[in-house]
Amino acid sequence: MPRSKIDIPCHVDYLSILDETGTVDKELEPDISDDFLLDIYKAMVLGRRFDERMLNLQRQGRIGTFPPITGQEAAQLGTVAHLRQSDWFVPSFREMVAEIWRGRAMETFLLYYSGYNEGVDIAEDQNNLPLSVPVGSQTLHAVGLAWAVRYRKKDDVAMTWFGDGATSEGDFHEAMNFAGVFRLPVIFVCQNNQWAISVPLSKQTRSKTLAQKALAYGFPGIQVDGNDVLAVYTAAKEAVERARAGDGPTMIECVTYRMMMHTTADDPKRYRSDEEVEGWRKKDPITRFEKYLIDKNLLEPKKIESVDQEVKEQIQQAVDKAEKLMKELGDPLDMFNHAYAQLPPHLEVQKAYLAKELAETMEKE
Amino acid sequence: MPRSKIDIPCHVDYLSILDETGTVDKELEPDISDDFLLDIYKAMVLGRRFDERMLNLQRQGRIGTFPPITGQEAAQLGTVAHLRQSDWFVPSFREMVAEIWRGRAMETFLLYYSGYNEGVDIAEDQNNLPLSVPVGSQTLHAVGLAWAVRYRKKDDVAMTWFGDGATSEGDFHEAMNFAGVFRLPVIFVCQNNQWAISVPLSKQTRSKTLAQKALAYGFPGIQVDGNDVLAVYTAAKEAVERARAGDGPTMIECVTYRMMMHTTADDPKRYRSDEEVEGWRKKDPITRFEKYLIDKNLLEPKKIESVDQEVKEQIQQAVDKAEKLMKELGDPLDMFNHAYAQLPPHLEVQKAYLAKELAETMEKE
Amino acid sequence: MPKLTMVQALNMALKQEMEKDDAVIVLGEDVGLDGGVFRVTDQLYQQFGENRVVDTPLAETAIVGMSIGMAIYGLKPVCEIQFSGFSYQNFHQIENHASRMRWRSQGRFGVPMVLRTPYGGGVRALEHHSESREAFWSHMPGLKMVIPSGPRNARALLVSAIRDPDPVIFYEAKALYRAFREEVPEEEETMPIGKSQIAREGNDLTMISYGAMTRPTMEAASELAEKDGVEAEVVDLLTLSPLDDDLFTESVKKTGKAMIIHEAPMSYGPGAEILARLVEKSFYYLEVPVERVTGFDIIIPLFNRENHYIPSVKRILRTARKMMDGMK
Amino acid sequence: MPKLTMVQALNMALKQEMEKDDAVIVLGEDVGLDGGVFRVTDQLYQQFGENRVVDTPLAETAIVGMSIGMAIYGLKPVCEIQFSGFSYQNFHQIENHASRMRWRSQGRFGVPMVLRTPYGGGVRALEHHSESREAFWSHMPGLKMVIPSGPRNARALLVSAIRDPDPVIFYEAKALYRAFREEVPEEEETMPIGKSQIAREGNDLTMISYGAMTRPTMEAASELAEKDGVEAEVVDLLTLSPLDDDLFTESVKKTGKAMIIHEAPMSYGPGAEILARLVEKSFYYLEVPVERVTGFDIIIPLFNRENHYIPSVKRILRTARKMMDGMK
Ligand SMILES: Cc1ncc(C[n+]2csc(CCOP(=O)(O)OP(=O)(O)O)c2C)c(N)n1
Ligand SMILES: Cc1ncc(C[n+]2csc(CCOP(=O)(O)OP(=O)(O)O)c2C)c(N)n1
Ligand SMILES: [Mg+2]
Ligand SMILES: [Mg+2]
Repeated sequence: MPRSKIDIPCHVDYLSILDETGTVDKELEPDISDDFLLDIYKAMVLGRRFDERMLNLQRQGRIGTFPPITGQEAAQLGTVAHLRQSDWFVPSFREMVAEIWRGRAMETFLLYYSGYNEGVDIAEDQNNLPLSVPVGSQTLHAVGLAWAVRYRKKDDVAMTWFGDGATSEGDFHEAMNFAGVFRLPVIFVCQNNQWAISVPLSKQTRSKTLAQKALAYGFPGIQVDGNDVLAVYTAAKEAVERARAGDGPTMIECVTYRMMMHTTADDPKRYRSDEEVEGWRKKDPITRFEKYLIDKNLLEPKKIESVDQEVKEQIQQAVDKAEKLMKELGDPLDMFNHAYAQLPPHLEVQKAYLAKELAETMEKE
Repeated sequence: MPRSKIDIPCHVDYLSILDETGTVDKELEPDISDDFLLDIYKAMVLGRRFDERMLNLQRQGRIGTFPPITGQEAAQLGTVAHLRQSDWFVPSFREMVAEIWRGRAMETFLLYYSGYNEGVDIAEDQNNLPLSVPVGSQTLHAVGLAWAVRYRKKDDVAMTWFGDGATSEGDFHEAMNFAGVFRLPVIFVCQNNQWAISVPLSKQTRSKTLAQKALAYGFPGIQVDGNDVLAVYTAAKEAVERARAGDGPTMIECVTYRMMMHTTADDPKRYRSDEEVEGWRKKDPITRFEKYLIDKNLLEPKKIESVDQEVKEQIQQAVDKAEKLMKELGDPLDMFNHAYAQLPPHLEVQKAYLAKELAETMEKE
Repeated sequence: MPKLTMVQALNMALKQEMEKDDAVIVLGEDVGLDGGVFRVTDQLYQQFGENRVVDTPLAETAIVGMSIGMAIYGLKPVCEIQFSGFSYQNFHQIENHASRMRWRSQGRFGVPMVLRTPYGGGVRALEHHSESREAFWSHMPGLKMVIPSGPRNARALLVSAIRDPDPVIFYEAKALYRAFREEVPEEEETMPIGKSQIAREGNDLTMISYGAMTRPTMEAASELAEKDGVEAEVVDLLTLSPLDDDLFTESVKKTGKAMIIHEAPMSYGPGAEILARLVEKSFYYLEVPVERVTGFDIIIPLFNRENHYIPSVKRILRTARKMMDGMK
Repeated sequence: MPKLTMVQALNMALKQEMEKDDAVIVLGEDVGLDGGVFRVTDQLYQQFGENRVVDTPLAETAIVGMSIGMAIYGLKPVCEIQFSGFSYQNFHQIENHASRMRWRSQGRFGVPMVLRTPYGGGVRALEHHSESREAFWSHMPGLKMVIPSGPRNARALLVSAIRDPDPVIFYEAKALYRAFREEVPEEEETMPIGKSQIAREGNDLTMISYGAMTRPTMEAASELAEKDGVEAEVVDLLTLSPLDDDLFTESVKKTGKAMIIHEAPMSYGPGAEILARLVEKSFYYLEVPVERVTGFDIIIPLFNRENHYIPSVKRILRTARKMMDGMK
């Protein structure tokens, strides 16, 4: 067999169920209860409105820099929707609406992006990791959590999110490889939103898809229309089931788009055209899902309005709560909290130093 | 196109030309001049004998720890044979015979493995990087060199070697990705010798081949019988031609075997069976190449003997030279050489400190 | 002379060096069309094209590893790591290779690269965007570690760094990027790497600082002069490694008192080395213990509290006054 | 009590902790069947199986990143990085995550992991196998940095490290692995992290050291006593961070003279911090400048010359005598 083709498993599917016009592929339509469909819908709307409100607050200087999620609601909710309470949630930094779905209180975002450490507040019964800024690095934590889950003979899974840019990092590679070798219950969710700040996907990799990268690690990858919540949901369902059954990891590439700036500190006009953005606006994940729910008689114009109203009230409550909290919180001495399980002597000294400085300042004022 | 198969390029060839018995596949037989075939043969024998001699010296305590290459001569020579003087040679730490082919003097190995910094001695006209110990890390230097080559509009290539274990490192991933994105003239040569110290390939990755990892980066990978110097040569020829022509990188997986211990500090009996090793002994790259050359009437028993003799003499000369050099070299003060292009003041002080200490010791003795 | 911010001055240095020498290549994340997230590479892509100003994939190790290869070839790569908080991704390429390739190759291959990266707090940024870990690099043999304190010296030092035959880690204080303007000559200007400078003369107390902290230190010195009649001498280190210990020890021989100011955590921070040199070279001149005013040994808090973490003018003054009072 | 080498003592610590607590997991390159390249994990795979003793692929970042995940879950991973020279590959996972997950999560997730790694020279090894870069880790808030100096304290400290709720970097001096044996009790023994000890009492001079350098320091102290009639007090730090500065400053208050000995390069090395603490806490007791006997600020040479790089008994003595002579 001198020069022969090696038969390598190199199958990558593309999945789309709800097209851009909101028309569903009946054969592939997932079986989701009406209530759950509406829950997802509400969460999508909440994510969108909250993003808009945050942007507004940021522009008014009431909060600091944050990364908007608009356009990525389906990718986030279609995946996170499968997690049980005991599953492990391992986000990157742009999973705001997935975090809310997992129970993170909305006011904590406002605290966090106003520079309060208290903006991270995870209850003991929540298996949610705090957001992770170093691109790609958190994927390895998901691998370790999944390893521990299996070691403890549970059927929980770990799901981790990251961007297209993250696939270039060594950490991503090592996480994928370990997950493959140990056949761990991890789901790698790539939100391919086409851009890593100013770098387009074409400059990020020469690979045709990101999903196919999974093949290098001996496990399945699938590409889905990331603005189609039904497709995302279906692919994630398969992946989670496989993971729970002990059949190892999956990578899901959600093809979506970052509709806004990278963060509020970024100006995308420097590097991409308005036409490109407008083209993607037509593929909006919420509009088409709305159409689907209307067609299913689960939604009508009045209901849409009331969801919007409800969501806006929730947001207003969160903003009010955050502003109140900001007045109460922020004792500088708290910066020494949680440095270690127990504050070591030299930090007691440093804390006392700061306390003294603060006291003196108070005196003077 | 709801659930559709994505057409991804996922072609990986396996190439074998000279089988284990030394029988050649006439159709695929590469066109190599008789002289060059004999050059390669001599180099293979030299590599083998030098390895044996080094092991011997190490066992006698005359040199320190080193990594033997026995079994990997074909993988190294079949690839390096394509490099021109101006091409860039970027080895890992187990490319002894490839280094010799590139012009590294044999005595420098003995110096190096005896702990002399002078064991690295690269002439200005040699584009050979010194050996690199941190697994996988050197692949990125090849990428940078290849980038520079292209920037300077040369048609040189950079060739880099690494092991199966190295494919797990983040650096390998990042190097492959950059090479793909920038479409650089780099050849990635993986010597898959089945083991990374005590870790077998099956625990290194769940990927069926290592060659297929190239597909994740959008460029070709090929698997070859790494103990078949004709197959390695042929695959490398294609890769180098592609690179010179501006058609980008290639990954070549040479399936071979580490016949000896990882380094002389290692005891492989702890983790692998003698049978496995014996099984691979039958696939020896030199025996089958010898058979091929005999069949081609390029070699006869007497010639084999004379090559062996010639090689042994060269080795003896190198050993003699090294032992002589060791007596001359080793001034401790030389440790300050090449720390910077120009020694900064604090190092002048430290060097003077050592000089004084040495002088005092001399006085006392 | 144009009055430039530090961002503009750094940009000028890159632009002029690139015009002079086609071996100078800029690479990193978003350095191209975007001009860098802080705009230090603004318009370079437009002027020099994508072969000179290279937008890379998102991978710090590769950015540095590739720079090493380019530098070995003979180019002069100036790579940008977007935030120093992400320069640990490439730590091994610097420790294992950049800092020792010249040594390892016994002089055959130098690595004339510059790694530029913004460091430090004070710009209300997210986690990992406000750290000061210059001590890591300063402790690595084979490297040079440079930290300018204003537009003019930033420009001159960057030019010198680019021309330096050895790898230079170049820390740019984010807090200074747009904090003030200085006249920066259009004509070529360099400054020697490895030399500190006296930013303010005085005979009563030596204040040693660098980078972003030079400003509050200078302010504190002014206030001391005005309100306390104390003339502090301020030493701006500019290079942390190799450390110019002549200048500050000479100063302390004159004043007898020294304090060191930096943002980095105190323990095992740069101040420790400066203090050690003071003891080694001017022990018998020290009238009181050397004092360190630094960041605390904790992660710098999110921005709401960071001004209580970073040494302030007030904190510097408090220590300075304690030292001077101790003398009465 | 059995007399054990440091390798055996470390092995005992791992074995006993694994027997007591099934949350303890050993992972790394070649730690399984092979028992680790230095045999510290010998026979653990055979006793505990591949679910407790995990041979990983060759990827340090993943070893550490995965350990972080395991630790967040509540396991107690003890990962081995084969040589400290390759721990920079995972530097960012420690700096960006392990050291700050407790802080970032506001106490919700601790990272009770141990990173064991051999460091230092003296075993005729290849490049990258002989460095001492403990200062890097000591400068990172949120970590603990432990360096034992012999079999017995290595065993006790490793047990404490495993039980510690925070991440511990555990440096094992290769030069000590098989250098000598000590009686190590079969019964449980722990030692507090963050505490130094007096390895030898004396009133004339304080010698501060840790890890592999404790031995030549002790030898030098003996010779000083025998030949010079000088009684040196030797402080063995054991933990570099948090640094126990009470013990050595108390000693210096008694002796008035201090020297610090370490293998790491001098500049920005651990000695600088120790010296700084001495100045801050015992300045007025110092009779002569504190001295540092350390590695040079260059890459440690290949092994033929390394004994001229690493502080020797002779070099320590030379400095000690200079300090004592200065007093006459
Ligand atoms: C290791 C690291 N390098 C650089 C950055 C700066 N940075 C933050 S987000 C980002 C782009 C990320 O792109 P992608 O992974 O596609 O995620 P997206 O922002 O599109 O959600 C960069 C470069 C970082 N946070 N971490
Ligand atoms: C980054 C790094 N980690 C660990 C080591 C220690 N080490 C040296 S060689 C080796 C195994 C390498 O395996 P492979 O890549 O297959 O190459 P081979 O030794 O088989 O030639 C290991 C773990 C190292 N040199 N560098
Ligand atoms: Mg993206
Ligand atoms: Mg191998």
